[in-house]
Amino acid sequence: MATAAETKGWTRDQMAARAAKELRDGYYVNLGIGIPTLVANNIPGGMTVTLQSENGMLGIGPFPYEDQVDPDLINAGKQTISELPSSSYFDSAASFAMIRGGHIDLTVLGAMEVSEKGDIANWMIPGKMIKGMGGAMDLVAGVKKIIVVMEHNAKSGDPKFIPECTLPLTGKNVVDMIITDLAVFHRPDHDSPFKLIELAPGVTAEEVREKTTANYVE
Amino acid sequence: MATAAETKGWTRDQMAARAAKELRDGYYVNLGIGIPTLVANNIPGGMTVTLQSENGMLGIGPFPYEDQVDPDLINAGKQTISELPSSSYFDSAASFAMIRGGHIDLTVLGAMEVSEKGDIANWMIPGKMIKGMGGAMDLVAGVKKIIVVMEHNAKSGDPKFIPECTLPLTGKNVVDMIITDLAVFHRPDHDSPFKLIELAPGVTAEEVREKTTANYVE
Amino acid sequence: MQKIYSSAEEALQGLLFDGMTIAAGGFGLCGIPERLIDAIQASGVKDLTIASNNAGIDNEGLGKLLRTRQVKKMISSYVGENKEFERQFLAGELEVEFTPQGTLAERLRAGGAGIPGFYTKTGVGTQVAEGKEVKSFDGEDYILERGIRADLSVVKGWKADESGNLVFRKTARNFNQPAATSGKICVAEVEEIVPVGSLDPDGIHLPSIYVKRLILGAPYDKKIEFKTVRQREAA
Amino acid sequence: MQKIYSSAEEALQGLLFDGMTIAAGGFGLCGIPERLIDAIQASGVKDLTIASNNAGIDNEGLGKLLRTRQVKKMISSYVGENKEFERQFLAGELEVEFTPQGTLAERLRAGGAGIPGFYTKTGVGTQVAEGKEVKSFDGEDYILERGIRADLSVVKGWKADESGNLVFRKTARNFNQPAATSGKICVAEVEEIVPVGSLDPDGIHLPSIYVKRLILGAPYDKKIEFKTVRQREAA
Repeated sequence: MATAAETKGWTRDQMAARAAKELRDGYYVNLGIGIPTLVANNIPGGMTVTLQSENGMLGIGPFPYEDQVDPDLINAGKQTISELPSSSYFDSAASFAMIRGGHIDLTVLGAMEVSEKGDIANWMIPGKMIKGMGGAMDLVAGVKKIIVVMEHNAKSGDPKFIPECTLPLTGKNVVDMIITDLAVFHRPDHDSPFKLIELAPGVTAEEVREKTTANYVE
Repeated sequence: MATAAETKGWTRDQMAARAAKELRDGYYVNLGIGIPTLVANNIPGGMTVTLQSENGMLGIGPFPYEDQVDPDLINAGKQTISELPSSSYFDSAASFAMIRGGHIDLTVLGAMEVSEKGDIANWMIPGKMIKGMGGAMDLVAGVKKIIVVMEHNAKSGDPKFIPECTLPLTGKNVVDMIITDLAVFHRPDHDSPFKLIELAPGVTAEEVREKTTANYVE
Repeated sequence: MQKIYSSAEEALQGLLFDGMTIAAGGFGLCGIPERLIDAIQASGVKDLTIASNNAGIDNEGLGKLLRTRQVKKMISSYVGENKEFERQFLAGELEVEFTPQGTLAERLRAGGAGIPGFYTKTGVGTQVAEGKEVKSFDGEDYILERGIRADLSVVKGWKADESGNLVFRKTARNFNQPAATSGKICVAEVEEIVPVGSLDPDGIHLPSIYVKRLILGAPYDKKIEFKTVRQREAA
Repeated sequence: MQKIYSSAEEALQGLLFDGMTIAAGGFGLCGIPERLIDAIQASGVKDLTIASNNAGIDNEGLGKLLRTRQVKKMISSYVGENKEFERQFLAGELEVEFTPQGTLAERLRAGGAGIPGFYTKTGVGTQVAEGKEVKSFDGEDYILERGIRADLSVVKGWKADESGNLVFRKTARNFNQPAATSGKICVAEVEEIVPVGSLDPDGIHLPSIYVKRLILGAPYDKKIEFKTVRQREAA
């Protein structure tokens, strides 16, 4: 079995685990689909973290057992889920009042690009079929802290943390933290530049610099 | 016992009964305090009319029996009431979404003045203590049909249906029908003048003309 | 006042016209007004503008109306998982107004609440802001979004009483509540109609004032888009 | 995460400061956060701006804070039945921003929902419109009203579970729901605290996310402003 020390960079699960370190007791959190969903499996023991689903639920439980599957109980990714004793349901307008109003403490989202100014693009590739932004624009505009979890580079090798987004934006100057398979970048507020605050195992600051076009503080 | 025919003009109860003739089966109605409240006692038999209370209730029941009085169950006049099997409760924002959104069919309100253009003044007398407009401005702005029930003349004898309101307005160009102790005025839309459509027993059109300064069609 | 109709077709009688705007509840295939969508399809009404978070999938939900080309325009936040939609959209046969999910929910609520416009941070600095008024409040920019007042709302509830009070079940509530208020008239289908007095007055999700016509839509064969389960550990 | 505090005083610890804005639930004396009002009074915090539909009556509800001169300004729709209020107001010692009841409810909801401004027909052409932007939508005039984001919300519920999910009872719900969402932090008092899992997830009026601190306020001696009854007919 490979251990983290033998592997260079973080796996998807490890990126999710790193994001989970940003959770605090009592947080209300919205998790995007993909890697962000894995954050739910990494909530530190003894900590109460409540997951919101923007289709109208607070307190998402785990996937249901086969005999508990309920078509009326799905998450925002339209997957079947289960409820918890502390769950509550509400309508979509109430759900986004919560999101837009700044009541959610943290959201973890995937991204195609993040700019050095904190812009995020994750909903549309011109020329490809456009599926729509869903709730992503509302989340990045409304949630208190925005964490992006993404591969450091695209499959083509192109950097994804870049000076200026080339794709249509989901939100402008909204990202607080970026967690990639190589490193973690953070900024304390939306007027400050991002700072490299952590390296994945076996990754050097030079390597990160080489693989990034965005300006950031080391 | 005096009968209606022997009395000149309408009593408060008769004015309420006249207003009740505007009810239709299935209507959702908001009644103001004073004479309008009496409309509830005059709902024609066999007709389902649901009363809304702007503090957050649909389906107002009668006053409670002494042993049913519940401090958590009051109307917008802060009087204790009772509930019906069809009642529902909601918050104040939801209640006024209903009102502002045009979902209430009819409201019956008192007034200090109504102008010939359908302006209404019923919330404030400058120089006197000001209590506030409560929900009156929302009701006249949002409800589909606005009926004013008021004495034709003030105690001083001054007309209350006048060319132009002298008191601060509750709403501009909002009144559809005026029921006084002497007559009924109606207009089919907010661009038309009011028309005298009915006289109370023993009242003549001349008398109404003498006691009114507003212009109206006979 | 009888609100209960014997079929979806009957409940929609006199309400449909070409070029109308319809607000529909549901999220994905969860809580969609299936019976009413079928009846709208059968009516042949066309050039519809439909405000709905999603557009169904191929031949499920609103996908049925796309297939028959009855839809002119969708106001939606997410339209994936629908090949026919994709085909019509790419061919320029179908107009789409992409609206962020929360903005769409609020636009429906606002339209139903007599609010013709409201300001939101959502979409500032993005394509969504194009052509919209920007206003600064306390030093931050917001865009003006419009309320949606639909000609008709079609929604799916769990239980209704005979007076039209309605409750939803779990995440099937979603857009059904705001969509119901957005319409000049709202027609609801439910899984069960219970006598007046059976529902808790403190627990009504959609007060009777909004539900003008009602049908019993059961039995439902509820579809699941992505069934995800976990395994029970062996004892 | 422990949300339950042993007293109103403890629950308000660190949250009060002079000049702050507080949103308070209640309609008349129905559903008012009595214990929290008492603790605010006892704290001596002053120059308060309070958004509340009413201002209590003499020495009941918010009337208590008026009596001790802790209130600088009220944002209310109706302030009758309060002699001390009247005295301070007429003497120019108390500022009042009269807001139509529905506009106030919507301003609180909007503030809590991230909406800094919205348009409404209510008050167009009246004193309420003075100094406000007027905009025409589809040929009709509307005025711009601002959302209210309070520093603190104080509300009264019926039951809460230990995680902070809350339900109200009958017309005591009123402004408590929108006021709760308006505050940067919301403290709630309830008549009963029940174990997690005791409340119906479909029937929660105020989800736990809004309730940051919670106290058991019972027993309550609920006041009635106008007791109106009917007589039982003799058998």
